[in-house]
Formats: sequence, structure tokens, C-alpha cells
Amino acid sequence: MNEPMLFLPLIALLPLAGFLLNGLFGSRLPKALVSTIALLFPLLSFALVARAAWMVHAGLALPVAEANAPTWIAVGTFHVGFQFVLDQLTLVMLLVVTGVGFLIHLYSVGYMEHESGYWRFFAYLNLFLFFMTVLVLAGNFLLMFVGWEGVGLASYLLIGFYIDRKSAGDAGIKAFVTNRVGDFGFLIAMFLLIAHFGTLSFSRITAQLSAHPTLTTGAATLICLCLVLGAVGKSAQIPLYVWLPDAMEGPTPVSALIHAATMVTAGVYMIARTHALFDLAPAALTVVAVIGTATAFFAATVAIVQTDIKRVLAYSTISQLGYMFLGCGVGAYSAAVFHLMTHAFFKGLLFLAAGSVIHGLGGEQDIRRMGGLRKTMPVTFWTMTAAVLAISGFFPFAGFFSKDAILAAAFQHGSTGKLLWMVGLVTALMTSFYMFRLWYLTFLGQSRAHSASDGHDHEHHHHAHESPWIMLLPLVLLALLSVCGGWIGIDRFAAFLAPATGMASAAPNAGHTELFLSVLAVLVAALGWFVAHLFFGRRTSAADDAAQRLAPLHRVLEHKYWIDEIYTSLIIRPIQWFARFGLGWLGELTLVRGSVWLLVGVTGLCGELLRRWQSGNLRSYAAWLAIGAAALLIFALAGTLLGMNSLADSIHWAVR
Amino acid sequence: MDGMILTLILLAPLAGMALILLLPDRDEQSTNLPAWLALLTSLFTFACTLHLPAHFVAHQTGFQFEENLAWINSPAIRYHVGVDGLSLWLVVLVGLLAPVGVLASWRAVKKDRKLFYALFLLQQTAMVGVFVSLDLMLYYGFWELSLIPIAVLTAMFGRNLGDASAAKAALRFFLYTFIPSAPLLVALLWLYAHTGSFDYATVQAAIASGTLPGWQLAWVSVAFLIAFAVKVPVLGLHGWLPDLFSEAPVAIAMIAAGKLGLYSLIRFHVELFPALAHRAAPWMIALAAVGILYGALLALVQKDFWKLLAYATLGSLSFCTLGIYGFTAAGMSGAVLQTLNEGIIGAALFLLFGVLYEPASASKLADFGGLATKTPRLATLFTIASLALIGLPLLNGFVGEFLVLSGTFTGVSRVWATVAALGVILSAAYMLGAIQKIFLATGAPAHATGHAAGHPSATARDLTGSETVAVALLALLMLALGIQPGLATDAIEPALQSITQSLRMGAQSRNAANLSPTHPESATVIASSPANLKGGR
Amino acid sequence: MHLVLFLIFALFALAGAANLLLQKHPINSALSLIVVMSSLAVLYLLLGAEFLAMAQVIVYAGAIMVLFTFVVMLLNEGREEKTWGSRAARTVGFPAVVVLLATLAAAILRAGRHYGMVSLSDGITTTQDLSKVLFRDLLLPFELTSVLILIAILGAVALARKDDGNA
Amino acid sequence: MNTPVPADWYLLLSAALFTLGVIGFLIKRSLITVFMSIELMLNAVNLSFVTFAHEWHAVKGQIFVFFVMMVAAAEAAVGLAIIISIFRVRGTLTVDQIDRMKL
Repeated sequence: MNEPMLFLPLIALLPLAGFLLNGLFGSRLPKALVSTIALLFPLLSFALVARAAWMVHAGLALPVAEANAPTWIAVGTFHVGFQFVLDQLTLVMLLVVTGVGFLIHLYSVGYMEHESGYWRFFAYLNLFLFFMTVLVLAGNFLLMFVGWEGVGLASYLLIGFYIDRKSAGDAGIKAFVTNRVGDFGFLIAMFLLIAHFGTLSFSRITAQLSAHPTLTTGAATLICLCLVLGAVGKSAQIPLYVWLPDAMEGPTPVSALIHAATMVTAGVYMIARTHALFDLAPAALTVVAVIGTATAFFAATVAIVQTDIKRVLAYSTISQLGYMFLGCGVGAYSAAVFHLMTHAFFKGLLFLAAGSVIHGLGGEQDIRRMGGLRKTMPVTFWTMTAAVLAISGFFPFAGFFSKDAILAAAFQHGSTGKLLWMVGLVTALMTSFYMFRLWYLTFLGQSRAHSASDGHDHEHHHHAHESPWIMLLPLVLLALLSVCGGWIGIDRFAAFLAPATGMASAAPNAGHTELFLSVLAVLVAALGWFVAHLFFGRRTSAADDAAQRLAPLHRVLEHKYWIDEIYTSLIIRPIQWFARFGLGWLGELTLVRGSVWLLVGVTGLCGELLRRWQSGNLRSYAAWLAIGAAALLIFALAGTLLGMNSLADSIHWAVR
Repeated sequence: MDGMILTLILLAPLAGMALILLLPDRDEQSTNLPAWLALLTSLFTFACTLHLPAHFVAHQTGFQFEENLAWINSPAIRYHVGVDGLSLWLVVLVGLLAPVGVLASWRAVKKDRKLFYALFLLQQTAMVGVFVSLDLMLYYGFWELSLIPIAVLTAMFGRNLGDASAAKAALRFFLYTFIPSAPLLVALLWLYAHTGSFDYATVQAAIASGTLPGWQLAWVSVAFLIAFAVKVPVLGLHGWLPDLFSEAPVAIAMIAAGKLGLYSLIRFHVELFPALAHRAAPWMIALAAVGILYGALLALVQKDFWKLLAYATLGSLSFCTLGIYGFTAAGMSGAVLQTLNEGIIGAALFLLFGVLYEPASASKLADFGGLATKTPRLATLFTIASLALIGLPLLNGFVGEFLVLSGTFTGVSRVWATVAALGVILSAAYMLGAIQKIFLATGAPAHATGHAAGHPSATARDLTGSETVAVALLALLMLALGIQPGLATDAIEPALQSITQSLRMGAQSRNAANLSPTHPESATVIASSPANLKGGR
Repeated sequence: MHLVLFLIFALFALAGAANLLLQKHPINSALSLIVVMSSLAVLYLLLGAEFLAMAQVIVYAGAIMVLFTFVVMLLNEGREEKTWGSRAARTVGFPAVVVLLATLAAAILRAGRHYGMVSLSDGITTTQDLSKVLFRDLLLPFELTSVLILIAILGAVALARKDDGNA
Repeated sequence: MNTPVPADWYLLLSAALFTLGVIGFLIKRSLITVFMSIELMLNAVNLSFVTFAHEWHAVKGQIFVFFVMMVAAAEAAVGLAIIISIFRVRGTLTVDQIDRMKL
């Protein structure tokens, strides 16, 4: 085959080179060189992706599988290679990952300027890009798992970047371990796939499925549920979402790149990638849809009362990921991926803008102590506004198109679909509300740095300043994308993706219903804005009143339903107690170590008895010697005495 | 050269030992001459072991580099050595670990250096001997010999000599591993009495022929199994492990567990008694799968890093056992690979923990904290080794675990494989927890005052140049084996083919045995049928 | 003649051995041991082992016993003290001795029927015969004994040397 | 006149001497006489060696005795040296008082 020179491995390996250079030598290089390296390699990678996109545009047929992929594991009949495949889905993901990734790298140069461990940060960031590109380029499950675990590692390293903060380390571990729970599901799914297909290659599995669909629904459901567990872990869905809010301990660009734009969407990508399996397992799809909807709703409720700007955004991310799951669950994979893409734009932008705010305020993250930043940070304000409008789903911003596509698909998805759609719509209302709450509290009104109850640190607003251009440039570019990113339209997008994700969602839309739903969605978003305006825009005490009137509810939301505490006391503590007392004391001390001590004790006792025998008195030795000699003699001469012939005979006789 | 290389590998450490013992006593305190000699010897030996893979004919079953000389005529004990794909890399591993061990002891051993390094090299010979012996009695000799330096060195150079717990740990280890060796010897003699030979192939053929009395043979195999299972150790028989890890000198602890027992399980239990191994397999699989969880759970709550390492090791060794007794091609390859991995990762972790432990003799996790900035090289390499241990893809631990688990899942039991896979979650929790407690901020109030003089965090040092090189090489090895496991598995697979072939025979006879459950000994009886005889040999 | 000689020297030997046990002073015991050894030398001669008889006199009765008497005199221990040290020696040792003797005697008497007679006219093993075997077949063990004796000398010197504190 | 003697008489004498040696080991209290008892046992064994050598016309039986003498000489040298050093440390040769291996 005419190998189109796409250099697929290079797309992944370039960031790896950046990681190695910075990781090994970064501590000794000047900052400028570190950032050059860190920017150059992702940029080259992006350039390769863009070139590939251009070639596709020019008519290159997809998918393109790399020929002669090097072998990784080959044992018996099982064979897995480092195989990279480019298809439409991968191309979209790659554009998002490397494009948004590069912008965030650029932004980080400004944001991390004054941090120690500058080189380390960029090395990790490049490492993340490497694993993420491997994840999306992978041609088989195992290679995908490499990226899957790898991004988890990069996420762990970056969350715990501030090594002098215990909370950062805790959050990193929490993220990694929670992800591992998901990875467990992924592993089991892979084993099931090996058992059923004997291969882990996407193309072979798909081919086998289409050739003779022998896979039973039960088996497919089992596999898919395991995969869902993996996706739920990575994409922070119920019940494994708990790590994502804590992950905000990492530097803000990390939150933007990993915990909003790219890594957390890997679960959605994975479901879209394996849709051929999911299509055989409607039950699993229902689970996905229900999980997604529940998560979207649940996270949105929590986001309403959060006061930390990054936590609001974190719960918002969880909620939006729930939408994507909903999209996957109702079979609208392309809509989910579409939302994934637009979400990457506006959520990345939101985080970067939030970072810009935090940066400008010298580290302040509490929105109750912000306000009035519209004038001091105009560029940030306007880009943020674009993002808020986008996420709330106002026409013609990007979020409108993608969210609308998902909700429409849900609406058309049978009777349960209607219910899911309802919940989704309510969630949209809340989304709009909390985003505008954030917007009002941060940018509008008067500065509240002085009115804060404890009144610590009055210095912020004297320093409040707009961020440097290197941070603003990504903001502006992402804002443009947040505005225009959806204009391509779901129909064209779905048509492009169809070879990779199937045509299931691209049902002929009933024009009137579609229009009605769209209008409804915009109205709901507007309602959300309006309510937010009532509560926060006019600086009445309405918000506090409401909070007081609904005190129990407010408390529940404020404490995030005490989910963390419940997990700790119902899962983590019992495990620790079981390990410490059940295993450690009962099993280990009494049985295992006990048996050793018993053995040693018995041996020691025997030794003690024999020691007494060894009195040290020569004459008693002589006596025992004599009796030993007598015994040996009798033994040896028994044969002679009994009439046998030889010593050997008598020994033989004795042994028998 | 090929004919003598194994003998050279066996003799080189002994020669080094002799040289060290001949050194004058008086320079003991001032110079580190014994360590230098030991290092040179072990490097030379390592170079010799590298000759093996370089000239090994891959994809060929049977033993290579064989040497078969008459030694004792009656009883017929021969000096018969050779390696196949199974033992090849283990020999290299022992060769590799010896210089690492010497480096790890460089600063830790301060007195009686001559004795320490002499015994250390003796241990190396014994371990290589275990891997290359093809005569059962010769094997037994090396097996016993390998136990002694561990016990002696632990008792004499242990960490807590003051309260005599080192001596106790040494005694426990010695008794616990030595006592099962007695039935092993009896079993060996029984085999000799019934086959007239100690030669591995002869005995194997005799057992396969099924002419040996059945129930006695079953007991013989049990004697073999227990002796090895203790040495691995398998769950339930691991009582010596935490003690030894806490007390033994680093260089000794890093070689005490795993390799010898696991290799012996494959070679002298599974390959020698295929039919009986089949009967033991369900138990061993259950023990292994539970052992993975058990080790991980206990590692999770340990407060002392040696103990943590001990239970982590128990977990990863259980992976090997699981793979071996799954009898699947993938599982066994994974198990052998995992044995190598455990050796490499364990060595790195032991060396690093040793560096942490040495300045203040502190091993409580809570005593450390915030070392990442102070000891960056240590922290980086420790993180890499930990990630390899918990099975991050592209590092070696993952491939082994994956092969074992997938082999178990697809070929043996989905339930046990799932149970074992749960260990994957927990391993991340305890290793990352350890990293945090040692290297990252702990947030504890003691932290502020803790940097007073004498506090472990204050006295901690970073790796020296040679230590960095050693661990970095190990880390590279982890990466290389993680990306190209074929480096090792290509040689391992043909060796395993012959095993799985004999196992298939065992499976046949087991199935036949299952048909007549009233006669438990019928397994061997049926294995003796002429059809099987022809099929096997 | 043979019978007479045998009886006389056998009696000497037995008496000497008994005296060894009965005497309280070591020097007397040593002297009775010399009697035993000398009698044995005669018995060797009766058995035709002329070289061994000479060696017995020279090495045993001569060199070794001189060493013994020398040490006895050097240490000047005097008479034995009367102690009853070990119960095991009495309760286990003496029955064992009885069993030992009984077994040996029974075995010898039972097998003795097949043995021949010893008379003065039997051939004598000359020193030449002996040395032919010793220096041809057993040269290496013979040479090794010289090493053994050398080591014994060194050992004796090392052990008996007075401790000066820095040895 | 030339009455032959049965070979087993020699053997019986050897057994008797050996037994006396054992008894000596058991009852003598001075280390040095215990040592003499050992020599006595050795001599008793030598006698049976020589007897068997005569009986079976085997020169090697005598050679064995020769080696025993060599070893006995070496043993006597070392043993007596040990006795001397024990006496030096303990000041006594009574076996019942020397029942500790450590000094």
C-alpha cells in the first residue's frame, strides 16, 4: 500500500522527546530554553496533525493504519504491537489534544513563570501529551491502555506538582487510585475480549463482529460494563467522580488541559471508539446514559453553591462530561464527540480565564472575594463571557450546537429518552445559573476583597492586573473557537465521523421538533441567566436569603452530599481496618507469624532438651558413646548373629 | 568456551571469595579493599553471565552450555550443569544483582568486611548453582548452600544487632526454610532409590513413565512443593519474609525471596511432576490470588517501609505463582518474566530504601517527609521503580502482570483472575502512599520541628554517583523489558513449550483421574499407560 | 610353646589393663599401659607381624608413653580425687559395657568356628612385604601421614605455648 | 609343644582389652588416664587388625595398624598439648570439673 507519509508515531514521540530533554536536563537549562523545548515539540506534533488533517481534506482515505508496527508483546498466539491508526475520530481528538494542548502550553509559559520546578512542570506536560496522543492513536486496546494509564500518571504528577503541599499529594493519590479502580474494569474488559476474540486490535474485533456476530448480548454487556467502569473512572462520572474536584490542587493550566479539555474526555472517546461493541449491548448503553444524566444533574447541583472558582468549574466539567455520556448512551456518539470538542474549547478557556483571574489576584480562588474585575482585566472578562455563553448554550456559541445535538438525540431515544432529556434540560438551566453566578461574582459588581468575613490580605486588588500577552493569546484564540467552533454543525460533523462512529445518531431529524427543542434550550439558558441576575447581578441579598431559607439543602450541597466522607467511612476505613486487624492481627500475627514462632519455639524446646543431654561431662559422653557403639554393634552384627551373610544384607534387612 | 562457561560462572565468585579471605586483616578498617574485590569479581561474573544470552540459540528446546562430568560414582552424583531459556535470564539476573548488592553494602557494612563479602560471593555461587544444576543431588547441595549465607549474614550484619532481633530473624529464616529441606532430601533419596539416578532427565523420564509407586510419588512431590513454596514464599508460608526484610542487610534481603523458589517450582515441581502439579494447581492458584490481595492489603497499612516492601513482594511473587500454576503459555511466560521483574525492581527498591535507612537507621515512614527537593535523584528513581512495581504500562511490571492475569483469566479461572486484578488497585495506593510519606510534604506538625539534627529527614542523603548509575541502569532495564519483553520471552518460550507439553500429559491423566474419583492415585496409574508413554517421550 | 607364650602375655596385657584402671595415680596407670603395649608387641610377633611388633615397642611403648609420663610428671596432678561426676556414666555406661562385651564375644565365638589356628610355624610378614604395599599402592596416604604429623607438631606447639597475651 | 592357638582367642583378648578401655573411660577421673584408656582401646583394635591380617594373609591389615599408630602419635601430641593448656587454665584435670566448653 502506498504509505501516506503521516508519521503517526512521530506525533506521539515528539512530545516524548520534549519530556526526555526537559526531564533529564531541564534543571540545568535556562528557563527560556526549557519553554522553547516544551513549546516546540507539541507545536511540531500539532503541525503533523494539521498536515494529516489537510491531507484528509485533500482526499486521503481513512482509516490509515501504520504498516509494520513494531511488536510489543508476543506470547504464544497472543500478539500485540505498537500499532497506531488514524481515522476520523482520532483526527478530531488529535486536533483537540495537540491544538488545545499547545495553546495551554503557551499559556503556561506565562502562568508558571515564577514557580519553582518550572522545567519539571513542562516535562510532565509534555509527558501528558505523549500519553494522550498514544491513547487516541492506539490501534488496539492494550496500547490504548498504555495511554490510559499514562495520562493517569501524568495527571498524578501534575496534581501533586506543588510538592510542598500535602493536600496536593493527597489529591494526586486519590486521582490515581480512583482511576485505577476504573483501570481494573478496563483490564477485565481486555481479558474478556481476549477470551472472546483472541485479539485486542480494534479493527480485527470490529471485523470479527461484522463478519459473524457470534458475540452474545450477555457477553457484550459484560464487556461493555467493564469498559464503562474504566470510562467512569477516567471521565469522573458517578460513582468515581470524587477525584476530579480534588484534582484542582494542580496548577490551573493543568486543570484546563488534563482535567477539563482532554484527559477526562478519554472515557467518552473510548466508548465512541468501541461503539461496535456497545451497539450490541443496549443494556450497557442505558447504563451509560443513566450514569451520564445522573452525573450531569448531580454535579450541577453541587456546582451551584461552590465558592472556589476552580471547584465550580470542576463540577461543571463533571456535569458536562455527564452530557457526553448521555450522548454516548443514546447512541449519539458523534454528538458526544462534538460536545467533547466544543467543551474542550470553552472549558479550557474557562479554566484559563479563571487561571488568569487567580494569577491577577495573586492566588485568590474564592469568588466571594472577587468582583469588579471587568475593568481591570478586560480581555479576560470578554473571553470568559464568550465561554460562559458557550457553556450555557446560547446561540450561536459552540456549546449550543453540541449540547443541543445531545439533548435532541436523547429526546428521540424512546420513552426513557424523554426522561433523560428532561433531566438534561433542568441541568442546562442549572448550568446557565451557576455559570452566570460565577460570572457576576467574579467580574461584575464591586470588589469584595475588603468585605470578606475574615478580611485577610487586603492587598489583592491593588495588584489586580491583566495577564501578560502570552497568557491572553490562548484566551483569545480559544474564545474564537468557543464562538465559532460549533458552526460546522452536527450534521456535517456526524457525517464526517460516520465511518468511525457509525450512523446511529445521524437520524433524519424531524425539523420542527429539532427547532422547538433548540428554542427551548436557549430559553432555559436565558432563564438561568435571569435567575442568576436576580440573585447576584443586582447585589441584593437575595442569594443569602435563599440560602438561609433552604438551609438544609444548602448544607447538603455545600458538603457535596458528604460523598467523600461516605466513601471514606464505608470503603476506605473498613478496608484499612480489615487489613490492619483482620489480616494484620488475626491472619498475620496469629496464623502466619504464629506458625513460624511455633516452629521456632518447638525447635528451641527440642534444643533445650538436647542441651541438657549435652552436660559437658566427659564421662557421660563416654557412656552415651558406649551405648551408641553397642547399638551400632548389635545393628551391624545382627546379621551374623541371626545367620545372615553380610553387613550390607543386614542394613538392607533393617531398611525394609 | 561454551562448554566451560557455566563452570567459570560458578567458580569466579569462589575465586573472588578466596582472594578476599586472603587479604590481610589489618587494613580492614582503613580501606574498603574487600568491597573493591567483591565488586570486581561480581562485575567479572556478570560479564561472564552475559556470555550466555549472547551465544544462546533461541527457539531451541533443551539445555545448552551443558557440562556433564562424573563426580561421585556411588551414589551416582554427577557434575551436570546446563541452562535453558527458563534459567538463562535468571542466571544473568543473579549476575546483575551481585554488583548492585555490593554497591548497596558499600557504606552499610562497616566491620568484618572480609567475611561479609566472602559470604556474599558464596551466596552468589550457590544461587547460580541452583539455576544451572541438572543433577538433583548437585541441585540440592546448592539449594542448601544458598540458605546458609543468608542466615549467617543476617545474624552477623543485620540491622538491629543491638536487641538481637536480627539473630532471631536469621534463626527464623533458617529454621523455616531449612526444615522443609529435610523432607526434600528424603524425597530426593527416594527418587534415587527408585530410579537409580539423580540425573534430571532420567528422573523426569522415570516419573513420566509412571512406573513409580503412585501414592509415595505424591508425597514426594508434596515434599518438593513445600520446600519451594516456603522459599518463594507462597501465602501462608511467608512468615519469615517480613522479619528478614526488616533485619537482613540490604544486599542479602534483595536476593532472599522469589527467584530460587519460583524457578524450583517450575523446574522441579511442575516440570518434574506434571500430573501431580495439576492436582496441586487449584490450591496454589487460590493461594496466589488471595496472596496478591493479602500482600497488597497489608502493605497498605504498614508503617515501616521494610515491612511494606515485604508485603509488596509477597504480592508480586504471588503473581508469579499464579502464572506458574495456571499452566497457560501466556501465564507461565508472564510468571518467568515477572520473576525477573521482581528481581530487578526489588533490587532497585532495596538499594534505595537502604540509602534512606542508612544515615539515621530509621525505617518508619512517618519519620520521613519532604525529601523530594533534598534528594531529587533518589526521589526520581524511587518513583520509577515504584511505578514499575505497580505495573504501569511501558515498564516491565505491567507486561508480566498482564500476561499472568490474561492467561489466568482466559485459561484458568475468571474469578481468581478478577480477585488478583483487584490487587492492581491496591498496589497503586500503597506505593504512591509511600512516595508521598517519604518524598512529599506530609503536613504533619512534626515536620517543622523534625528537621532538627538527627531526624531522618535531616540526615538523609542523595544517591552517590555509583548508586545512581546502578539504579539508573536497573531503571533502564525496567523500561527496556517493558517496551520489548520479547528480549526475555523469546528465550523463555521454547523452554516453556516442553513444560506445557508434559503438562498436557498431566492434564490428560488428570482428566482420566477425574473420571474415577474413587481412586485418587489413579492419576499416576493412568499416566503409566503405554499411550502416554509414547506421547511424552 | 605358642600357647604358653600367648597365655602369659595375654595375661600380662589383661593384668596391665586392669591395673591401669585400679591405680589411683596416673603415673602408675601409665606404667601399666606400657606393660600392656609391650605384651601386645609380643603378641604381634606371635601373629607374625615383626615390623609392627618393633613399631609397637618403639612408637607406642616408647615415644607415646614417654610423652604421657612426661606430661604426667610435668603437671604433677597427684592422686585422683574421688568424685562421682555423672549419673549417666553409671546408669547407661555400665550396661552398655556389658552389652558391648557380650555382643562382641558372642559374635566372635559364633564366627570363630570358621577361623584357623595361629602357630609359630606360620609365615612371617617381613618388613619387605609391608613396604612393598606401603610404598607402591599406598604411597600417597603414607606421605599424607607425614603431613598429618607435621601439622600435629605445629598444633601441639601452638596449643601448649604459654599465652603471652598477644598470641 | 608347638600348640597352635585359635585365632578367636586373640579376638577375645582384643574385645576384653577394648572393654577394659571403655570401662577406664567411664570410671577414671583424671583426664590423662582417660586419654590412656583411649590409647588402650586403640591398641585393642590394633590387635584384632593384626589377627585378621594373619587370618586372611592380608598385608593391608598390618598397614592399617601402622597408620593407626601414626595417627595415634599425632593424636597423642595434640591431645597432650590440649591437656596441658586445659590444666593451665583450669588448674585441674578432673573430668567432672571440666564440663564447660568455654573457658
